[in-house]
Amino acid sequence: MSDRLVVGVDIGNSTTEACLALVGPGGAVTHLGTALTRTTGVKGTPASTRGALTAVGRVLAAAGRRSDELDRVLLNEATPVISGLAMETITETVITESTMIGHNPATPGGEGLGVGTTVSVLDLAEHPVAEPAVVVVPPGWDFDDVAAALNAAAARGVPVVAAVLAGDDAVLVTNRLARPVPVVDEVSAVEKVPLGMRAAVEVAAPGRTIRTLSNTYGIATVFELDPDQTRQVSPVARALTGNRSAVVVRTPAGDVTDRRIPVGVLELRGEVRTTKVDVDAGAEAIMAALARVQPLRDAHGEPGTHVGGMLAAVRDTMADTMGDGAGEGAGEGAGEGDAVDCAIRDVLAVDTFVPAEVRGGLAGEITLENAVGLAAMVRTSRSRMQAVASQVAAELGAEAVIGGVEGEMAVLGALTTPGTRAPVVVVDLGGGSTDAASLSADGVCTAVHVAGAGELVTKLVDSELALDDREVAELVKRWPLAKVESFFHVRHEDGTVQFFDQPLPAHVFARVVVLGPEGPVPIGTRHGLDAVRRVRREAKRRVFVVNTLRALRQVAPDGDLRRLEFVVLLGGSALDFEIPDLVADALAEHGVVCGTGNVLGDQGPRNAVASGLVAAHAQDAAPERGSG
Amino acid sequence: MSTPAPPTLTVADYPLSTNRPELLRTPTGKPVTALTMDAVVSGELTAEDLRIAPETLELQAQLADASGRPQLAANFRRAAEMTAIPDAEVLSMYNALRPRASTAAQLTAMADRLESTYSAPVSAALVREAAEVYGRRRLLADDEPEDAATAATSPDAVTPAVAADETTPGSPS
Amino acid sequence: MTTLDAPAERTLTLRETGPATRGTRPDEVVIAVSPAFGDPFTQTIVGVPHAEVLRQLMAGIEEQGVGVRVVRVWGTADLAAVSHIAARLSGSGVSVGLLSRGTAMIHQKDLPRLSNLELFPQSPLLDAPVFRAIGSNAAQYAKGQSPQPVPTRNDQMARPRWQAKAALLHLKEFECIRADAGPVELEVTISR
Amino acid sequence: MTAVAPRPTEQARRSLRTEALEARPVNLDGFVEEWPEKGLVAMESDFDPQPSVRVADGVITELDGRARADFDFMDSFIADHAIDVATTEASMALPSVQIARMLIDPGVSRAEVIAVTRGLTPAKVLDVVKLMNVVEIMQGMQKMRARRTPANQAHSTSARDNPLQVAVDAAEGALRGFAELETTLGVVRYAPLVAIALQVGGQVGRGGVLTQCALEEATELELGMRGITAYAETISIYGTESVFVDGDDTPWSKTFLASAYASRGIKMRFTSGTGSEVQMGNAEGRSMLYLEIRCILMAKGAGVQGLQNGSISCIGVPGAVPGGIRAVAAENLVASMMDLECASGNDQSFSHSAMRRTARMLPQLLPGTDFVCSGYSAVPNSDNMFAGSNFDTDDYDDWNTIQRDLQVDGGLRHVREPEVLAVRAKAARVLQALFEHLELPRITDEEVEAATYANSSNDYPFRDVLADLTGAQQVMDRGVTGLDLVRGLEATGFHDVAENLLTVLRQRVSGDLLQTAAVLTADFTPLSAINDANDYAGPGTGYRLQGERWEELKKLRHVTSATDPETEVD
Repeated sequence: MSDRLVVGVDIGNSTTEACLALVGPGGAVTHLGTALTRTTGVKGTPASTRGALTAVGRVLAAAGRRSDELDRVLLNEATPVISGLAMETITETVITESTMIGHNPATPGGEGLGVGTTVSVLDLAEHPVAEPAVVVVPPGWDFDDVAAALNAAAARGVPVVAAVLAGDDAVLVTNRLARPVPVVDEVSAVEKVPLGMRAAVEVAAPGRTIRTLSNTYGIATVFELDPDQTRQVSPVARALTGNRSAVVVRTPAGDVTDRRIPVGVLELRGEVRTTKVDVDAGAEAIMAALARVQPLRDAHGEPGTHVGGMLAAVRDTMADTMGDGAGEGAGEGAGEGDAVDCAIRDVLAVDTFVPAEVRGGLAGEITLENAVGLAAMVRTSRSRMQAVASQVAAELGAEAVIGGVEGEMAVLGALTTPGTRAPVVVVDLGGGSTDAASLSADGVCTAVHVAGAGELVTKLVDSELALDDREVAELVKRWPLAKVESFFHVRHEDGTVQFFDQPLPAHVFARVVVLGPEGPVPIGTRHGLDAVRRVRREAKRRVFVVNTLRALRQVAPDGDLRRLEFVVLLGGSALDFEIPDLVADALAEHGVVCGTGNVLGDQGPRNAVASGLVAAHAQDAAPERGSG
Repeated sequence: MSTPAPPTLTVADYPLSTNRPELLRTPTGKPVTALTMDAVVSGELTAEDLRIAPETLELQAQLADASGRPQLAANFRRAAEMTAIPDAEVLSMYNALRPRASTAAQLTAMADRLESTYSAPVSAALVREAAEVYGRRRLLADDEPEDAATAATSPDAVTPAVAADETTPGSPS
Repeated sequence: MTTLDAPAERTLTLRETGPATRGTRPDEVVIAVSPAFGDPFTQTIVGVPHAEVLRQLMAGIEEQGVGVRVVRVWGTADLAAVSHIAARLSGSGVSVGLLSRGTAMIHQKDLPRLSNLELFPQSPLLDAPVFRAIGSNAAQYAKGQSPQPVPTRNDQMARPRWQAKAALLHLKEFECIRADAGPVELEVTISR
Repeated sequence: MTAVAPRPTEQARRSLRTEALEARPVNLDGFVEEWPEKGLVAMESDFDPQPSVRVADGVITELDGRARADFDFMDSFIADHAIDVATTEASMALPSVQIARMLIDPGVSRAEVIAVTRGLTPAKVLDVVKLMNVVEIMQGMQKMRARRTPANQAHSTSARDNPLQVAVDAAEGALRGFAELETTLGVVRYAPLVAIALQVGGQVGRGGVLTQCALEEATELELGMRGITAYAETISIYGTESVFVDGDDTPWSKTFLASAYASRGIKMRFTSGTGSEVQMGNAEGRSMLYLEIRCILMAKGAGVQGLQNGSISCIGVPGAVPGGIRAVAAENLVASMMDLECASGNDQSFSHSAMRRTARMLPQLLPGTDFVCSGYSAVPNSDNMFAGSNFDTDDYDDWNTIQRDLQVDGGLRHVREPEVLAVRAKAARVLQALFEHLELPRITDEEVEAATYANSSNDYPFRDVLADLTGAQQVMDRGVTGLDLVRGLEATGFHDVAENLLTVLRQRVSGDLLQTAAVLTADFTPLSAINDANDYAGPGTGYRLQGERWEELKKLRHVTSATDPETEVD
């Protein structure tokens, strides 16, 4: 009996991998090569057959083999997984009666504090001499004319104490004043500034922040407020903290509020109980509620909300995917006659923030509003792998068998990593979901899938940095940052400097860039390198660290992480330059050995399931032949 | 390739694909009739089979001559020589012929290579002629632009040296 | 009242004060104008007065708290060359080059001459606010900041309207070149 | 010192008529006075050289008043490659007026004219066409056009580089009659997907349509070599040495490139046009047409089969000077006189005035050229990534009506909406299946539906640009070829489209499309200046719009039925 040529095929959520090997009569395995391609359609559905065939074709071609030499194709029991993402903004800042301007223009003019009555520059000539004036200038005024008008008024004896401008002219105007005063500019909705009201304008020196208007008692002093009134202005002071310039106008009912937006209820149905949680309660509350109902059977969101829409869409997509084959799958046995099982089996909520324009703001002020990001996952028990297997067999003319559960196969494959042994847990850090599988010392395998992975990280990076560009967000996620300090050198995010012989492209000059595979790509953000890095790492931590811990708790004996010994990280995101370190750091606290897998000693975190299928087949084969 | 020289063609033989298909072969030696859908699907055909053979370019050169187009015929004969040159080298040779991209010695070496490695005497003559003219017109790599302040020499010039208020002149259309 | 929409008619006076020298202040931007700027030409291709062009460029730089010097390049009317000469004279290495018809460019001394930081090739679409923004961005580059590039506009119908006039203005500007004269420092006075 | 004082503005009272005239679109166009010393003049300049030629020992030693030692590289190339040394002295001895008359005399055959023009110098050619008014130029074009049957070329692009839009508009364009389709990109990295879309969409609309993607030379050549595109034309040449060098090329580098294309079996033409040199500021004091004639002779000398000219992207320059559009018509004629295929412009936004836009193209439409437009926008001009054409999709019905009014063939036809919708839907479905087969980013059913009924790129759902760009890169990395497209089309059940594409690819092996002015007919017969030579010999001869084709062109969107005047002809 000669060696038999077998190929293991793992149809995953995003990639399909193949592992070609010769299995000897005694179960000895000789690996001939591996291949990788993109999964076609949803995994486990007939559409995914083509990707499987492509992967097999590639690995055969690379090894110089023909398909008619194949003895057997080993497929994993791939169950369709569909995931979705949604985000809800849950807070909103509202300014009423144009009480304040706190947008932080890049170049305010003058320095100090000016308190007076607001007056339009158009009416300045008639302004009473005794009354300190805060001059309000509408758009379209030339800086020379503004300065002339202010100087004329001052010459007439009007104490001009400050100005508020529509255009970007503060420095220009201040430079032309006989006696400079604080000037705040770029107030795009300057026409909304109430006239004839008492107002204070404060500008700090470059590199400093305002001291009076960011202090509740400072505002109280300026406007001679009583204690009740003082209590009311405290949100104004808080909103202005950290600014270099600000304007506060005293109006009868002026206020700044930070209110919560009701965005509906999330209903979590567990095995034994059902609970409802307000989405605007935040991620912590949602995850706590989820923990109470575990294991989750399904989840619903309120119709008309992003979360509700997303959950429904995920469910519908799965129903469509499985429904496609309703006719053709009638004779397949598994799941026949059942309603298609399309329940939401996990959700991950993450607190995030979204830069948003302040309602009632006069200068397009932006604040970071709180938001909740939600990832959800549907997994169906109904597999259509038999259809895939039949098609594969027909195309290749070799027997195709569905061999074993993904999780078990992943573990078997992971165990080909040098330095590992059972009991072991593998964590597959993917694009849509994070999966864990454990093999205990006595050979029992358990597997879990939790929602949220690489795609959620990209979404968090995109929205928190207000990039509005998934391509750039994806680059930020995948590659380290640098600051282009001159045409001939960059400073990497770790502080090291790299020099270049050829000048860098002009469009990256002075910018924070991602050092992608095709050279530096500028990030369209006003944030500095450190801020971008913090957002990126936090997004990865909140998704992958949280999810790894969540998944491990479900597979660990009694949920105790300390009883795990080896954790092997697999999947595309395990190739990331920092995610494995973030996860390993978090696990180190629990005394767990954690590292990125190296399947077959040379595949890195790839190809575990496909290699596992081959290994399982060889194990099965050996005793059979021995006894028979 | 020692097939007997085909008869000299006349304009009546055009188009060869319908009138003289028996004369047409792929660079891999397959007759043009072998380029069927079945052959494509079975994987028998490669991209190499869909290239033009130097012999075919010579046939087309004969047709160009017969229709009174000697320059077109000369182009086809240079092309026949160039079928043997790999894609990347064709492009690098083209780049070497750009103004001030090569020294006289480099152009001479390129002509020698065309002649000796690729048996391409007609193309080599074109390169030698270029070297001679470039030398006279100060367009070799060692030459400075005559007016350093105004001449643009870079291929990736972002601004045409001059009035580019609209699109770059001669931009594709 | 005077607004940006209807710029006041101002008089521009450019007085040569000697050969242009390399600046030492790291916080300056050098604006270089082409040979025909101000004389014989007085306005851009679409009639923005040169006084206003220069005033807005300088204002954009001043608003950022950055210094400005103005020079005239006599030896060429090629925008990239004009801009690059100015960049090498600039203490910060950043310059704005300006042709009489309005075409403008932000340049930096370490860049190859034919490259640039920002290019504004469509002179018919450049108005006072754009010149202000160009000055502002140049000053921000000089400070080592990363301004958002000034949005470039596009108009398919600019070709039939302006292509020939641009060519004509270009030819006229070339007539004003003094090949043997070096760049000179200018004292700028803009008055009403 | 310079002082600029404000100019006084006067506010004289204007008549209401002047106001009405001022409001006409034509007054948004720009017009300038001539300046011959600087080359800002169309074709009548005292600063152009006088014709002359001298031959010694089989070599041209003097050309247009310049001795061989003083030749610039254009002179050298033209003297050594373009002009027939054996006949030049005889040809040059003929009076220009005699040659001009030969051009319009139906008794003189095209071949007889070519026998003379092959020996002419640039200045002599200019001297000849200067004698011709625009009607005579059209008469000349009618006879000198290389291919007997006129044709047209389209631009199919997308403001969002949406491959689906490019595919369906290519399909509709091919159905409406365009023989060649050209695309280009906003984001260059999209090129592989868009080029595939153009090729596949074109073959759905009408088998045998030829496609190209305008890019920088290396990528354009690579797509051609892989069989994803079928021809190339964005190979620019210029009429003065200094501008040629500014463009980083020489006649020799371009000649080498021309042979490189032919060596891969790919059809190719050069591009040039009046106005480019003066626009670049280096006309060396020559008229626009004189410099363009040098380009045309250079192209002929290079042995390239054809030329795209008619000012092209510099049309605003000749369009602004007196007689400029006559010069543009003349440059097309000269290309044809030199026995080159002529793709005759009309491909860039030219005027705000609909009347001027139409008048500008009549000298090409009426006599017919090899491609009346070298880029009629088969997408709305807002989607035209070549910066807008002289005609776009909004003008389809006008164009068809003008063809019917004047009984001329401008290469297009009216197509009933059900047929248009059918090919659009099919092109969309084919591209959807092919993308899926090639593991490229998904095209949804919703997109297919939108594409079927869309007008502009705004009518399509947004695509995932990131995924598309990754897919585009994969096409290059995996080395996808035209053959892979054929396989994919066959595997996904679109056998007819697969056959069409394979037939186009097979043409490359025969080289038939390399001959002058070659196109492929709907039954895949190569039609070129060899087997469809222009045989015009006066009234009743040459290409005539008659028979089946004329019946086809009589159809319009709304024609009242004579049998039942209450209905319209279908």
